[in-house]
Amino acid sequence: MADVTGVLDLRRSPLADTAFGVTSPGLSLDELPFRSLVEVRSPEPPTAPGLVWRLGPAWWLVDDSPTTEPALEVPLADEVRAANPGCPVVDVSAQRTTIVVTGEHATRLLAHGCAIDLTVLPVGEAVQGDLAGAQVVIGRTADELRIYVRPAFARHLAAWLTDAALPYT
Amino acid sequence: MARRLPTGGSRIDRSRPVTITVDGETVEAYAGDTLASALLAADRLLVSRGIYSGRPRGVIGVGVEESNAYVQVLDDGHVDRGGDQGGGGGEPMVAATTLEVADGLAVERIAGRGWLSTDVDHRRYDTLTTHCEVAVVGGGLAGLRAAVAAQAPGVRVLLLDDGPVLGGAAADLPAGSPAGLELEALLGELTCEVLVRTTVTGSHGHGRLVAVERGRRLHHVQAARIVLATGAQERPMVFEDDDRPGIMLACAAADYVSRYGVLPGERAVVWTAHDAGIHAALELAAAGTELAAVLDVRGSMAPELAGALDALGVPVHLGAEVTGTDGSDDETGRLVRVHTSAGSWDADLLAVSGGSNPAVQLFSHPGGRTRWSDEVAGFVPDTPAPGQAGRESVVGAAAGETATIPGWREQLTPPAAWFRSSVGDPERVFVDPHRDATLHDLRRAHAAGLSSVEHVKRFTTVGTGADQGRGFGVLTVGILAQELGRPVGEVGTTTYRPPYLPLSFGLLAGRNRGVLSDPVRVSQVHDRVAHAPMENVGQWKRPWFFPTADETGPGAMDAAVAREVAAVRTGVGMMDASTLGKILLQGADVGVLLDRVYTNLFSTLKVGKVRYGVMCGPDGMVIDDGTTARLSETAWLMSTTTGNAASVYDALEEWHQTEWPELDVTITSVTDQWSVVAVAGPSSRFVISALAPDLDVSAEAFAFMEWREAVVAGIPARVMRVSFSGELAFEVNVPSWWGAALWDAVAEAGEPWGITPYGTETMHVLRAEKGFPIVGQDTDGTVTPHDLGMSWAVSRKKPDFIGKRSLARDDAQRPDRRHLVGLVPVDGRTRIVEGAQLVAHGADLTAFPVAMAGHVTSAYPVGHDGQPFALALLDGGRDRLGEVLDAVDDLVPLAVRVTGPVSYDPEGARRDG
Amino acid sequence: MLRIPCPHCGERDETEFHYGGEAGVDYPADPSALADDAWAAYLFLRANPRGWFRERWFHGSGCRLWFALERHTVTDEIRSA
Amino acid sequence: MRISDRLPDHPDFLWADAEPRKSYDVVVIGGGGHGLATAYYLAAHHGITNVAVLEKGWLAGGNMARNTTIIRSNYLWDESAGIYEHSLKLWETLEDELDTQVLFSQRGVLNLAHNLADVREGKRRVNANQLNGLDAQWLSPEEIGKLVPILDVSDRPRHPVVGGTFQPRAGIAKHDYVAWGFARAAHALGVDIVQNCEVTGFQTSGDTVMAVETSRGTIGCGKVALAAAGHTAVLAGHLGVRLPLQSHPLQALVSELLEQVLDTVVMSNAVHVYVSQAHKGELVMGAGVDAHVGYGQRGSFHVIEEQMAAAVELFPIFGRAHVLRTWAGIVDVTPDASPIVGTLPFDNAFVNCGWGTGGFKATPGVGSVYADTVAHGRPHELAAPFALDRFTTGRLIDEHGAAAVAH
Repeated sequence: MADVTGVLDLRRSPLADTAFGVTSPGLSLDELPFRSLVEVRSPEPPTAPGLVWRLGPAWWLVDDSPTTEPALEVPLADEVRAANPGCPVVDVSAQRTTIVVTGEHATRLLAHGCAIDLTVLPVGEAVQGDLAGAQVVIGRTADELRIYVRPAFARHLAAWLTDAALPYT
Repeated sequence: MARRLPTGGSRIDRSRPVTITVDGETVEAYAGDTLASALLAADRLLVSRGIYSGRPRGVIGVGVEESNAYVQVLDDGHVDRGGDQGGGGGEPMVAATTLEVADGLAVERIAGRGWLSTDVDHRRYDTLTTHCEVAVVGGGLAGLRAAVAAQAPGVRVLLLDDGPVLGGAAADLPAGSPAGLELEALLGELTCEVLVRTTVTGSHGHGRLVAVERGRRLHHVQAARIVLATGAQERPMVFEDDDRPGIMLACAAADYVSRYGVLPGERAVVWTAHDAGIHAALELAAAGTELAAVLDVRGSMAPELAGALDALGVPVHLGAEVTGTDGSDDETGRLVRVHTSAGSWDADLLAVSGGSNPAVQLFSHPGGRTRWSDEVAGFVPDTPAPGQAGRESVVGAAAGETATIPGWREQLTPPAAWFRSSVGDPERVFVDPHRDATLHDLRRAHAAGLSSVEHVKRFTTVGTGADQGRGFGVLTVGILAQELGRPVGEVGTTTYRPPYLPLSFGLLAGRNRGVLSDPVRVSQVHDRVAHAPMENVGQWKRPWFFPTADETGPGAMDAAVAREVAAVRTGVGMMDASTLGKILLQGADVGVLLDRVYTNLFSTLKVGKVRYGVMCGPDGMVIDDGTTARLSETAWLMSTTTGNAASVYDALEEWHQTEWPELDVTITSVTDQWSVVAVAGPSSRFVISALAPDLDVSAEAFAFMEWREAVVAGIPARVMRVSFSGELAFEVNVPSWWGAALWDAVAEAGEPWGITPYGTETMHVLRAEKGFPIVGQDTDGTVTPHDLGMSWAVSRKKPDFIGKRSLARDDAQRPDRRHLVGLVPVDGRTRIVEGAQLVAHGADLTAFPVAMAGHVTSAYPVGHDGQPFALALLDGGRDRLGEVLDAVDDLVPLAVRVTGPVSYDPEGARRDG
Repeated sequence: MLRIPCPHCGERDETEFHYGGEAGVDYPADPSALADDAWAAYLFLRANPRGWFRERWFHGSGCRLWFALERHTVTDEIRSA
Repeated sequence: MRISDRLPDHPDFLWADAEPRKSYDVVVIGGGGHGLATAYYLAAHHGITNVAVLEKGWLAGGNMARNTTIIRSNYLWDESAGIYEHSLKLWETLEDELDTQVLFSQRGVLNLAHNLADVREGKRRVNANQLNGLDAQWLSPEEIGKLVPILDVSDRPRHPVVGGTFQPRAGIAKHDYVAWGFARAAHALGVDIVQNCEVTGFQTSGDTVMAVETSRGTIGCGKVALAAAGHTAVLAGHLGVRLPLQSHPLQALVSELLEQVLDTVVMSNAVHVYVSQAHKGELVMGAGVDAHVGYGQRGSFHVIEEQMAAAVELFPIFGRAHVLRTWAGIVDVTPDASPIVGTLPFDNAFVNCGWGTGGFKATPGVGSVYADTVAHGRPHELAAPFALDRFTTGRLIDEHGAAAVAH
């Protein structure tokens, strides 16, 4: 393939051309574009790099750093396939984009549009549900909430979050 | 401030004067005042008029029990962060007793009916969900005790109170009193989350409470346990002319003194049915009101109370009753004289207290049952709703406890005195002043044969006003019981329904307004096509057509579509097909599942190939169609219509999980993973080969209904040779983040061939000429694959597929079912209208009913031959080709000839270019 | 507002779910062997009790799994099936 | 301060409760609008006055007291248009028929279209209605804007108004006046109205229903006619008959009294709003049907929230109106969203159910048709297409399009 990085540079993340982004002491919102994401069906937690979120019984989402080589499927998919023989794996890297929410108001912000009790969501665990009319995966890391949302809904969610964030910024 | 006392007023801040406007006139108040206290302080007693009678009305109560003082807010003077520009135009029917004043507050007095302003509502509303282990509703002593008791590590307790301060009735007592001391102690121990000015308006079962904070924020509270400490509301009494300004609830009158430093009357008669009224009388006297007389419906009075009144030299009349009142001659009609069974007195205040009603509404919402208690003389919680049992408890005055506050406000001793047995004119005894309903109306209802309180409510409209009977409701029940000669408990109350207090539509809409009211979905190509007029397809925005600079005005769409169609038929066009649903199926048994959900055979599909399929519901009616590509032995990629992507995805899961879990299949939605650009037209092959030099696009190497992996403009892609236009066509699928780049590349590579972007309308024309139906447009849930002429896609070999059995029913076999056919205007010119009904040619359109034989499902002004054409569902249509019918739109007939559904390239010669 | 206890995700608002009606209505082994009325019964006849009802729910916004529970159609009490 | 006009007084006498007698020629089960109308037409038009109407609670306290009183006949299929138009014609003369006011107000009903699919469906219905002799029109957004000035017909709303169907003769009535009017007239003709009388079972002998067992004793019956809406499935169960019915909560709400702003009934299928401003000035709005089976006469709050969001989008002026009271009825819905009217597999038992969200508007029409069916022991011609066997033959009358518009 001719110009690898050139091809990677051709990608547009769903929120790339929007004014999305909130930065304030108590709350910040940002898109984390181009993450390598794969869904794995496996009774046990799959062997995989990066974050591994449980989406449901025998259903996992792996979140790893962006790919560096353009391909129909991110390399992470084959990597996870090899490490978890017999487990169906699907590349969903472009099926969801990632919004990172940090700050003391992060959990409360989402409570304006999500009826799930996120205050008790432990670090390392995720929930699937609805946020502001969009189906999302919400995972909690040590210092942030990660929202995985479909690109088609990303701009709606970004606009909604920006509006809801007003009182906290 | 004529009636403002020099000192006192626990809720007002005399250092912060506030100016408000009432009917255009300025009124001075203090921060912390309610509109009602400000009006009383300004000696403005006339706050409304009877909705029908026009009789002058004044403030009756001090809180949500108010039934007269409803005003139209012109501007609530509220401005806060986050863009809330305040109320602006009128908010109808706001209770003056719960409306806190603010600079700029402007109100208008009304007569029981508000109005809607056309001003834009600039207020910001939002919703917040709070989860907790214990929700305590009501911040009086009982609620505070419950909250403090529940506080523990890991236990989230949420205390909600509708007032500006905690403490409830105790907050109105001297700090040194026993209750005052306990309140101080409890507030000291309180550590849980507290929401004031937040009224719980509904208890919706399963631990869900809905509350409103200052009219702006809707709280959803999800609680493992609910403690209802909602207190009680003072009950009025009724008599002739009981509705004059100056006639108030006794405890409310006293509260105006303690909370707002307002003296509601110079000279008062107090009529009570329980000790609270006497305590109130003493408070009023202490504040400077001259007590002309105290009447108690009971035959005896507690010595210490009698002593206290005697010490003040107040005449006390036991077993006495008010018989009527006189009002002033001026427009206020304010109280000037009180007539009683013990004599008459001049007075500007008649303070009555008929007992109190435990606030059981929230207990009742989810289905809790109440019972009448003679001891309390009110309806008290009895059986909680089965769903709430164990989850919910009621404490304090709301539970009918008669001594929540030690030694304070014991309830009346039975029997409750509802009203004088021999009143004067029943048409002047108002049992619901808000609705102008009288004792006369109650008696008419009874005489009409009605005995159910629900019937009487509807007959008289009692309790249907803005106060929903919070003030007079239970009183009405008592009076009705007396009329019917039945026990109060047997008559019972009407059903309490949410909301406890009115909720504005805007509040309930919350943030879901304008563009946020329903998510807008856009493809990852959207920015490249956003200049086109958009068609709303469900939540999606799809380009409808692409007008050029000179395609404007009414004819713009026709011109653009004609140009786009011509481009695809003779050259090449491109469209964003990303919104089509895409579902990845993996596993050894995918073929088996597809054989069951599609009407045709799929398990035989070879890797590298694509097949079109039709899906039916169990009833045999078409629910979706699309192509499925076999990516590998164990992976298949299904496409669905844009609108049905979610329902097909769900249906596949349902069949797999609930009927055939033994199948080795996993199902994943990948709709958003892929951006798809369709390149269609005889020249499409040149465009694709320019974009993908390594891909052999010859008809031999890359046949129709096959797919290939390729690098397109440097982008890794999956290219499919499928066609929804009948022309040679390629659909290029790339990971969606390359969607915009792919669009640019195709546009650039296609330039030499004049590649033309086209939208949904052109796509519809192209497919319609080929007789390809659109599910949901050419079908309506009553159409089988056979009706569509797709018997070729219905397997006879397969033992079963979903819908097969239904297709075997007599009705599905009728030869006269509605078939998909084509139509052309006989005159070759006139455009056919979608939705037109088909009738016999020349049918008399004035002799109704006119027999209808079908309807037009799709119609377009021009096809490849420059003539209008249409698709239609027609009774027995396949046997009527060539027949002339009238297509009737708005009773105007158009002669049309029935054709086959395929009007272009019936032999399918063009798909290979 | 119903709170539906998803066996895999815990209690969630009903808005995350799709309702599936009566539970335990199996797709007939051999539909072609059924008379019209028996087939119609499968298609259209569902229990509609005033009381306890074993019904299906699909956690569409969550784990995407179907499950059954028992709900009282008058009081909305829920007990897992 | 503007003073309002009162609604007309109810008659001085309505009806007197009856003690159930040993037996009746016809026992009508269900004292709602349909049951009362059926009893009235049996007595007034068929000379059958030895009739009891059994109501388990208070008269007309079910869906009759819980609906949004919208009356229209603009249904898609001939069969539906037939029975609903028959009903609309009866509404137009009902005040004379019953000699009482029912406040039938023919203010017109507007069904909004929000996308191209709605437009196709709407025009198809208008054309079908016109050819069936109904008054129906297709209106452009401009015409709609003139008809309902407070409706936002600009392209601002998330789902803009792109057109609509209009039936001028449609409108609303006052449900209490209607129910009590039928009750009063039926009572005057000798019909026994028995409240607080719950049917607990039946006594049958072969193919004949001999008696009805109730909370107030056993009552013999020459014929028995079910008219219990959402509770019909339970009653039919006592007769060993399974019906293709599911009972769902259907919520509605009312605002405070407001000065007149809306003199047309406006409905929107796509966004699940239908609203009218009732005679006293309150906004009466209906929501969508809750998805789950429910008999609790309580719906889910989120349905109300979604409905309000949609309403404020279409009618920005509604933003500051208040929801005063919400409630729910129990609607019995069939697979094709059309009613079931006709005979049960007994010599003398009849069924009328499955009206879903459309029951109120059909009250006089189904009353007369059902009474005729019961009186003659065979389906009235307008009822014939709505026989139970259509679910076996597959010859359904699919009104989901119309029913989705609801009410």
